[in-house]
Amino acid sequence: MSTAVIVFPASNCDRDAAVALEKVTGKPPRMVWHKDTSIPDDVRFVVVPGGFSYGDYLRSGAIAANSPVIRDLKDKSEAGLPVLGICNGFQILTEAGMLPGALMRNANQKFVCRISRLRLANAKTRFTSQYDAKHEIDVPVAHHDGNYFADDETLRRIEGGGQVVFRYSENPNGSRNDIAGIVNASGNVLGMMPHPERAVDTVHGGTDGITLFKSIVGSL
Amino acid sequence: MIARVYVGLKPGVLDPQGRTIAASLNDLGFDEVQDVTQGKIIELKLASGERDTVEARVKEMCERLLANTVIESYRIELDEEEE
Amino acid sequence: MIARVYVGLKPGVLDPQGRTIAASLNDLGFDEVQDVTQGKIIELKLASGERDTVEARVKEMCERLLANTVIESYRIELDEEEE
Amino acid sequence: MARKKKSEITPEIVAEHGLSEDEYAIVLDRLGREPNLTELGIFSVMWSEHCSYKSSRRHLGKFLTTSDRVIQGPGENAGVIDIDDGDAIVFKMESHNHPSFIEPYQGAATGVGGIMRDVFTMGARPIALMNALRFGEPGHPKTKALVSGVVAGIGGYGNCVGVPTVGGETNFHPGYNGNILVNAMCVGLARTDNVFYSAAKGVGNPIFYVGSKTGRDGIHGATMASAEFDDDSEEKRPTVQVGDPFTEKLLIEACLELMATDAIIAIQDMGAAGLTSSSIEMADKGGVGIALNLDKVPQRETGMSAYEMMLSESQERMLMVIQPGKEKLAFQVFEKWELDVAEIGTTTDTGRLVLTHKRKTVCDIPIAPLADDAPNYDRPHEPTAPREILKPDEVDEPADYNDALIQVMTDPDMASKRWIWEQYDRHVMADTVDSSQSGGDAAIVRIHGPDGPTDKAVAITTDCTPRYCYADPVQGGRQAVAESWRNLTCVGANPVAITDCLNFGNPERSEIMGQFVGCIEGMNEACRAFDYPVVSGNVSLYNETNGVAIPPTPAVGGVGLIPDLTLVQSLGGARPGDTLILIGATEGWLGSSIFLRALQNREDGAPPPVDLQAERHNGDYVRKLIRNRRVRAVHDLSDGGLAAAACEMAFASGIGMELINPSELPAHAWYFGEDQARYLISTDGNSVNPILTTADGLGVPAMIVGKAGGTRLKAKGAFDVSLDGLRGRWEQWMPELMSGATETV
Ligand SMILES: Nc1ncnc2c1ncn2[C@@H]1O[C@H](COP(=O)(O)OP(=O)(O)O)[C@@H](O)[C@H]1O
Ligand SMILES: [Mg+2]
Repeated sequence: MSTAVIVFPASNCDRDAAVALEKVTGKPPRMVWHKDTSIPDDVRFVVVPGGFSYGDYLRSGAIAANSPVIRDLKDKSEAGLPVLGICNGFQILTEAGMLPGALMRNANQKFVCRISRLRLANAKTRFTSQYDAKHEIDVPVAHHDGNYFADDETLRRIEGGGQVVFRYSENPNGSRNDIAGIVNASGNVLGMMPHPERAVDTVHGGTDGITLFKSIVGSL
Repeated sequence: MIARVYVGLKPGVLDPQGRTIAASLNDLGFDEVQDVTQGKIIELKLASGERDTVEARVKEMCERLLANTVIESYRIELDEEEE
Repeated sequence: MIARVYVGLKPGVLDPQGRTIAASLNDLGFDEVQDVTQGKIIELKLASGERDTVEARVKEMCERLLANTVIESYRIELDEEEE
Repeated sequence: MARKKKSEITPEIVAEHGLSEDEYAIVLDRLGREPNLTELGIFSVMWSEHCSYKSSRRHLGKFLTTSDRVIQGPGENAGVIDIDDGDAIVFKMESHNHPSFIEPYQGAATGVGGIMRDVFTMGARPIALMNALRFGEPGHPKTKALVSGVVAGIGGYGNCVGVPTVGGETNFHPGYNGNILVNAMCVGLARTDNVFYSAAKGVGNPIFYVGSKTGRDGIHGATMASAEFDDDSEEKRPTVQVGDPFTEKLLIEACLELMATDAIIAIQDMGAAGLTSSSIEMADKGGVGIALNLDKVPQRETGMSAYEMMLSESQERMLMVIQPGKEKLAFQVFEKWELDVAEIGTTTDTGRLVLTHKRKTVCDIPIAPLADDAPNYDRPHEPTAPREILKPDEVDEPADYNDALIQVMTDPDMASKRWIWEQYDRHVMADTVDSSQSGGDAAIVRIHGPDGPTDKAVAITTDCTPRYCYADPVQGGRQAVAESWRNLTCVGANPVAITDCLNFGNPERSEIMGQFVGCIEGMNEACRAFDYPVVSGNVSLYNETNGVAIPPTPAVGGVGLIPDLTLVQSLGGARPGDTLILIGATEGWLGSSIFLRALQNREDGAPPPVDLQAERHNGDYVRKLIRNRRVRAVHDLSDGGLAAAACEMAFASGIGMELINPSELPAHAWYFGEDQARYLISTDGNSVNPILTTADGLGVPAMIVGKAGGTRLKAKGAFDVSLDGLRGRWEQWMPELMSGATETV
């Protein structure tokens, strides 16, 4: 069994994601180049990492969402392959239509990097099953376009379906309903703005992110 | 041939950028400013072709890349004259 | 009164954004795309006033805030009709 | 080459190129003929202050530049130090002052891009960025826009490339109203056996151009950085360079990928004066000639002349000499990363720079005079007159000490800079151990080797106190180096080496040159006292507007090594019941202090003297205490003295502090005096006696000055304020400034 991290031009959290995956699985993930047309068959879990794919030109994640590898990822995720999109990865997944809604410029127009406290809105997903539902977790955010938007109807649908997974205790970017992370309707694709891979080691000042990787890897 | 694509937020989508600009202009003493919205213009220089085909192609570009139709709407203008 | 301000990079200024969009459109098979530039359109809703005065005020807004005149140029269009 | 009419190069043209009559006479002499315009342009940028260091060269030569850890000192793109196990740290600081004043976002962004290229050119992956910023007074009409543009630009570039911006410093002073300072530092990680240099070697080797295409960006940028501003210069803006962090990221990955092979003989980034200075520096260092075919240069615009191509400062470009036979490999790697790449020339044995354009030779000049015979001036320098020493009793005590504390902690230089550093990605790369967010003295970044994270880390800080440098350049120079050394000490690091960015006014004025020479003298004394060499740096002169110079600002970027991550120290570990111990002697030095400025609007008085022996002694002792795990929190005393250090420790630890004044000094001198070589440490009861006794034996002054606990900041005979209340004021100052809600403090 393998895991994989997708690498776009100007991905910059690809190594961080790989380190976190190796920590949890004991095996370095496959690094899949954006021009590859398919994800290797033995891959059981894929991380679309943070960064500024294509410089975030046009819209964050828009150009990456059109790459060959994302087309393949979309097909495989529809067949059940678990996918985690972090930060720019979340933006890419919404742009690719793999998750509902869109990520707009932060309400105050500024990049924000801080430790954000998150509430678990759904601790029963494959990505959160090992968290204590009552606990809040500390995970860093670092983004310019993390302001989650979905129209009223979509919002009602994802709230009603338990698709909201993380909420900010203190909203850093203007996201509707304080949404920090969501899953798709089948629960195998998670997108989140905070960076769990930056909270997996005591030197990071906290390890609340590791449980997410443990949960999903444990479910494979 | 030049195609100009105007991309703006759909009505109902909050435009924090526009709001910030409006507030800044008011701060600077431009009290007459009541509301601001900001959009993008993407100007494409294209190999010439039949107007209808070109328009259809540009529409496809918008749907696939240039606009995020979850939050944005777009409008296309064609200009046969090379600038 | 509506004022539309078109802001774009001055000729000769590097436009990495436009270049990247063009390359991406080509990658998607839109080979007819030769060049792309991206600009902004800022639409201002203003208290009505004399056309000339309004224009002068909008010009001032551009110089002070809306355009970065070191690298950008702008063009103003006035539209008396409220939309 | 076609002989040009004698009239082509008029005295006006020579003057426009910033060359003096004497300098032009040397050009004529070395060429034995008149230059054409392209050649003149090349001489002019090479002999500009920015590229030739003509006013500063002889003084920089005095610096200590070696130690057993120095692999490469000044003279290359960046300095290199050995941090054991085959790892090397590569670092440098650079200014982008003038461009940032004209276009704050792009100016600052391209400054960050430029300094990163200096570092990865040497074969290092950039792992951390720092920024040292100086703005005009907060209420000046331009300040807010400059602050927001510069900060957004720094973040916009560094965040996108994915290198964490982990720390910095920010001052506000009317002396920078017309001339802000934007100094950026980059730290990179390489392997000692795979460091790359710029000397072009061999004859007939291919020269590759890689990166973005060349446009008409920033032509004359190098001469702009070497000329004073006047009110008109905002009108005569040359084309501003625009940064493309996306391309930079690709360039880093591509260069590092090719560097892992043996394809590169020499490499040099195209910084100021682009193709000109990169090709000439490579040729000069390698003792070879260079022939370039400019038709092959990737161009963004049509109709570019040879002059424009040679002087363009388009960003994100590199020049390299490739091992013959490896051309294909080089093309493959750069094309994989979708970068523009072209073979544009070869090395030659002529010792000349020969350029062809449209089948004509457009330049044929000897390289040696361009580099070696560049002017090297011994400009007259007048030492700064010493100031009177202000005794504590010559300074009025404040009527209300609570108010005094608030004034000091909300002074523009003291207030929290969260508004700035929250716009910087401080965690990307997942190796940041400590950064601005702790308010700590130095940032800490773990070394992440080829086999994963290690237990080693580097500590990084930037420091300079311009008001001391202005009052007394020698003491100010010492203090800048000493503070950086202290800050590294405070986090448990062994200070290793520094880089610097020397920002001064017009060197043709003897009092400015006196500041320059004085600061260097002081810095160098400190470097020698601490065995703390200078391995790289940058000089930025002519920082003045309408004849008013900035305060002398020799920014120091210090790097230290933390051999074991478990011994990392911070200022945030104080616990209720801890004893506070002050290390170092206190005379109550209020001259040139924050207290004097914040409360009495005065900037007079001699600054605190820096006793280098005491610094070394006290610092070595503090580091030993950290290594022996004797302390819970450590912070050095600098701006604002003991009171400020205690507040900052309290904010970081989340508990109150209660200070006492065991001295004979009046409260204002004891609590706010800025005597140097001092540290505040917080420790548990059991360690107090051993710490004091050992200090006594070593002759290190140490005394109990209070205890930690509670929710208030109290000082006997002075203030008593709530921790949260003061923290709120301290945190709010900058957001309020930037929202325009309040005026200056
Ligand atoms: N421009 C900046 N960028 C990032 N961090 C900054 C900046 N300015 C100040 N800081 C941070 O604020 C804290 C206090 O800075 P400073 O007062 O200069 O520290 P010190 O006096 O200990 O050298 C430090 O942690 C520093 O890194
Ligand atoms: Mg300090």
